[in-house]
Amino acid sequence: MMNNGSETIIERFRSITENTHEYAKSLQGKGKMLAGYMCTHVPEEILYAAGIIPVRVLSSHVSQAMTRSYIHETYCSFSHDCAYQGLQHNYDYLDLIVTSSSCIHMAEAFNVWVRFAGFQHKSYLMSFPHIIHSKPASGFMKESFEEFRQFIEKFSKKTITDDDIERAIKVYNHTRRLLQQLWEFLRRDNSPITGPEVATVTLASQLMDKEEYNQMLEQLIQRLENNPGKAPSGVRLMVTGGACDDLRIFDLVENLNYRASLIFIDSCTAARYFWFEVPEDRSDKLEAIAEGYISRIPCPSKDTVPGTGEKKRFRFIQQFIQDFKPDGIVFLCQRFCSPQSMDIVALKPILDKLGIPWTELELDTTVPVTLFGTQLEAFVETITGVAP
Amino acid sequence: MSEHTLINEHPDFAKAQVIVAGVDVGAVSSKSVILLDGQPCAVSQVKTRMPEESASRAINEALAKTNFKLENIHYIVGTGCGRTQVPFAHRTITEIPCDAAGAVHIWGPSVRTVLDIGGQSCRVIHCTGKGRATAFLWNDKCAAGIGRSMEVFANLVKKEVTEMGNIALQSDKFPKLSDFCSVYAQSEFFDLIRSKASKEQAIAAYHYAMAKRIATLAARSGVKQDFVIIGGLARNPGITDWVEKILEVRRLAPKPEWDPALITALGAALFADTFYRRQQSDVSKKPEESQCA
Amino acid sequence: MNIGKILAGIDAGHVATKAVIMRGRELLGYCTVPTGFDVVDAAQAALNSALKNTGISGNELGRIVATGIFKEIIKVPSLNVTKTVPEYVADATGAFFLNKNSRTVIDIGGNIHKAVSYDQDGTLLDVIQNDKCADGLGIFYTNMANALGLSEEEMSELALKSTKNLSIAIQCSLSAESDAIDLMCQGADIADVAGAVSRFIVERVADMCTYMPLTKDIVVIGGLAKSRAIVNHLPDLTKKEVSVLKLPEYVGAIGAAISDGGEK
Amino acid sequence: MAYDITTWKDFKNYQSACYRNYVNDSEGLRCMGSTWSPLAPLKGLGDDILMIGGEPHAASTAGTFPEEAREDISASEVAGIGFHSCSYLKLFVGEVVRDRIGITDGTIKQGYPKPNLIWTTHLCNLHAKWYQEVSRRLGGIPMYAIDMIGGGNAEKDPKIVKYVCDQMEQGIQWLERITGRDFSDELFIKATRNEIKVLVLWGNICALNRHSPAPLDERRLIALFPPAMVDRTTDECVRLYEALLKEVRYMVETGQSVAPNQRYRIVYFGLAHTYGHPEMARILRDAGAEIVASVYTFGTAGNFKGIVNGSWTFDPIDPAWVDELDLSTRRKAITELAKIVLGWPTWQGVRSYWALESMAQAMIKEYKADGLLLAPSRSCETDFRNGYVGMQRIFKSKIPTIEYDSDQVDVRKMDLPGAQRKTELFVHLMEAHKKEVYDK
Repeated sequence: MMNNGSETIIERFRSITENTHEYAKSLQGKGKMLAGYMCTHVPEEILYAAGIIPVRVLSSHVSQAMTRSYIHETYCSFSHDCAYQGLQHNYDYLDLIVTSSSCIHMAEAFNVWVRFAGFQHKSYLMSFPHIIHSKPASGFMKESFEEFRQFIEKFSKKTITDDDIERAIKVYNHTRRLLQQLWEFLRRDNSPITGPEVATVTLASQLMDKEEYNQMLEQLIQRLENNPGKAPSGVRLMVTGGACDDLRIFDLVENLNYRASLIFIDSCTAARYFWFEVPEDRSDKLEAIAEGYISRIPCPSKDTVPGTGEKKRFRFIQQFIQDFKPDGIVFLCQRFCSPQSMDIVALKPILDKLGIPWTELELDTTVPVTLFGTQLEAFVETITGVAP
Repeated sequence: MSEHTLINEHPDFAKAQVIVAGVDVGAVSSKSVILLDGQPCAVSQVKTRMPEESASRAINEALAKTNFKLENIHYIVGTGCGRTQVPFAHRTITEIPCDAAGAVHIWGPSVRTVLDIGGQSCRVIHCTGKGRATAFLWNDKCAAGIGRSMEVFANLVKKEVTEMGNIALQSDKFPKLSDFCSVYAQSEFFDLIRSKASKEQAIAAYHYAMAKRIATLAARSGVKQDFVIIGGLARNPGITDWVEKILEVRRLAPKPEWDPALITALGAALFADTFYRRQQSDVSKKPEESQCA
Repeated sequence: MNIGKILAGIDAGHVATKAVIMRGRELLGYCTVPTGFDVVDAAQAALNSALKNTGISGNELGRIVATGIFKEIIKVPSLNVTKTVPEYVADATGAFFLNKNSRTVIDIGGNIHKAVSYDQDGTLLDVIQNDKCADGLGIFYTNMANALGLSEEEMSELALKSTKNLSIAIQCSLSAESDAIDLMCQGADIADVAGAVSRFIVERVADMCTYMPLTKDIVVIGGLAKSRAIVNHLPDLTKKEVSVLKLPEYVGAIGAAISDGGEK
Repeated sequence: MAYDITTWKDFKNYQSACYRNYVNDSEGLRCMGSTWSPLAPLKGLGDDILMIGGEPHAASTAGTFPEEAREDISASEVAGIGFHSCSYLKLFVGEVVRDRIGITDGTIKQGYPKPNLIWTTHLCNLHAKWYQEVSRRLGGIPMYAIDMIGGGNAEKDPKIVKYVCDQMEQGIQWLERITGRDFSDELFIKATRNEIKVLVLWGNICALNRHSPAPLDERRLIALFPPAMVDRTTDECVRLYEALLKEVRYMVETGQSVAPNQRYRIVYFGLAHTYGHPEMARILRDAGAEIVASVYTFGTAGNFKGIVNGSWTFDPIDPAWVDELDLSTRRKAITELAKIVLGWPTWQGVRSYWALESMAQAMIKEYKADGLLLAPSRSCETDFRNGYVGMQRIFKSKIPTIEYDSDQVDVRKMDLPGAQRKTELFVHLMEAHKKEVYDK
């Protein structure tokens, strides 16, 4: 097999996503403070500027009923799973848990940590607008970030200068640019790296110290550029939907009976996490951060342009379709995530107009390998049009 | 079941050019159909236990009705949720294309929508006149297992599934149960007993609820005519009648000689037939043709 | 209480109807029949066969007390049910009667499950019942046994042999069923599937129990208490010792029978 | 002897008239959107504003036509709306899909009256998306959603108040643009004062339920708060509630109640699940148990003092305060309106469990409750679902507490058998609790 070490780097990333706690604790060993965050709307730059490493709280994929008496049945498995980890004290090593008022399901997971898992005195809930595309929203964000900054200064007992923030912004932007470079490979018909691998590397970015991460990712990209590339992508599938940190599902897409490739994932655990930049060298750093976070692919629960009611996210999706040329779209929707399913309703006619077939997978804690496998294979079969 | 009526009594497999079989390992029952030069020659249907063992039981039961053996079959296609567990299959195809192929083969090129109500899953398939599936809708998690839940329900009321289906037709005035989830419907059914509803009403109510859930799925994906219903539950008049009423669409009349539960297996057999012939012509042309769809 | 008096208790449950005949504290006869649709017939049948083994004739019966979800329906002249008690009262009374040290009873029935706690006099303290998504655990258990082609007993024994901790979705018995089927289709070992099925049930029951302090001693009753797999798993999650009462499915009926005549 | 509210017919008529006008009026500006929005800005556009709200309309439709509601919900599911989405939304969208509308006077009109604009709010994950969908289906109705950020003590947080004010200010400019009308500050300010007045009055009416016997029960509260939900900006609406306050005061003075038999006083946390609640209420009434305080009927159209030094109180606000409010300029009016709207208890609970708990504690204490009834609404995205599971855990040891599954308007998700079992148990527990208390 011809790989010039790219496989080994990817393996390293994968092992970090599989051993998140060990990795995080190793950072602590190096004297770093750790802040867990439950929603990607938390401005990590501010934490990073204070020398705190933000690590995303991800699910453990353990099927359990314990949280049913803490969070309502009809909450997404992701929030149940994250709450479970709090109750199991898997994250007790965190110095701080932060979330922004966003998805109510995740907010409830946060509440469980605070109310029942002993995080009362090391938690911060940042109020974040639920409609982001308005002038007042950016002003509000700025104020809310300022409060956050002051809290972090008190918490970390160090002042956060504008230079600190600028440095953090640059580090994070670098990560974002590198990730975009990486994802660009998937536009090719014979990408040197597979979609699931890209998903793994992207997920790792939400768990790692960005400086270390950037170095590793740079190496990876270099090596990939000299890679000849793998087999033609076959049927190109794009995934759009909610948070999904279960890499088994993405692997599934490429282990079908047919040649199929995962070429894009629009979700807050993938593209939505990094597909933007924070303006650099602005005088007002917090305003810059606000501007950056507003320019993201919006989360369906925040996506209403005042005046028109337009969903900005759809523009991004159509752009990605143009750029990455999928043969089919897979809606990977967290069960019980209403905003996602509302978007799907409106998205289907758009895709039908573009003549792109779609199918739906309903996400839960467990991955029904046969069922998903069957639905995906059937999807590929309808796309390729097998018939006797 | 009328599964023997279609069988050519003296299959002369020695003369047959192409002997193929489709094996459909479903969640509740496993079926197989053997074709001799495209003609059905034996079928079988057995209860699914563990998939691999059930697949063997299914094909053996069908072979028992013939005068030939497994090794005489040229090509076997496995389908159904247990398709990966069919050790003797040359290839697998998912239920969706098989449903379409089978339905069109039996009801003809006018079929555009196939509703397959199985033991575990419920799916709607759109297809072309050539039997090619163009789109499908799989049941959401809350609508899973309707077929099996009917069996459970039959046990609760101590009735045969089909008998129950007929009872369900005897009442059209009944309280509505939750048509959202069969667990809910079940609990509410007990409440009907508690409120002393008649047996006919209660059974009709449960059937209506399940039919409504199925019909919602079908309507969601859009029903184009001609419309057919296949799968185990297609045998239950209590379900099919209500589905038709709710959708306000008549289905093509069921074929007495074909058990609707066998259509998917038939589709698989048709695929087997095609693949084998293609393979033969490929071999005569260039060898080593990949089996990729 | 009057030692000579012959008491009968009928527990008309969702799935099974249980009847017991008692003289004072002594259990003379008992019988279970599937409830089905004709609840009264079932109750009558259960009572008759319970009597049969005792040699007591119906008219020797003192009073008949009914409990269970259909308790009101079986209040018909032919059965002359003289009194009804709520299920949770019957459970508490029965469990306390059979084990004076018990303070909590967990009842895992065909369609619903509940936990009841009471004090040293058997006085009811707290009750918690399952929510709608967790309905039908017992029915599901039977259903899965059929699906795997096993008796409930066999499935339980197999589950104990399970070596892999396979997980199935926990939302409800429906999603659990689809996942169990999915595991089978992946070629999983039948013992591990059985293990996953019983663990699912224990997960749901244990979760419900976390709503109230489980005071010792904890006894388990109801049809599913007969499954060793379930009873063995339960302590793992409740972090408490539990014991199963003899004839667990009859405890409700016994509680009903003795809840007549003065004392609670 | 149960007391009959004399003014209740007027309330019904007011509500029906509002809907009738929206449905039938030939000219006039049709405005759709959550009635959980500040409504006065719409009134700045003129005196021909016809409004149709989301939740109250969906709720009353379900109440008036249970079968229609079922059909509407299933219609929107067929149209692709998620099976787990808000059932208010499904019913509302269902009417649009079926192109028919049913209103509280019992009439059903074919042809859904298209709104000229959508003026609404966003708070839960779904609220604005609901109207996005309606807008899409009706061919792109211009819509403006105000982010009601929410969170515990919102109306006292200058950052949040400013945020909402700025949005309203922009919204008003948008309204002018979209309608081509001039915005009259005079009309707006008048409407604002009415809106605030009604909300304060309703708070006062609810607060009278602290007396024993409580003059009103949940059923009457549900019947009496629609006008405040549908259109609280008119002089007539103010008059209605002033009259009602007078009448309920009289009931208290003469010790009368619409449900005099109140052995147990219950605090209720849950939506008015139109289908299940009457069934439960019957069980409770037979046992002499009445809901005397409910966060939904109190907090959706009523304002109270809210958080006072750290903990919640349902003390009413003096109506006289409203008359003295300085609303001389647009910004001042907007600010007061923003504060009052942000102050709604039902919103404070969203995304802030501590406020929800604090509310429950206050209600239990101030309304001398014997039991706490929690009915999380299966398809609701707000605190009407999420907070309650944890609350049962917290309150169970303090006071008889049960929790049963319900749903806003989706019959199929209501756990009727379970709820009945649990309600019977609830009564049993409250009785046992009373005994305990007497023993001590």
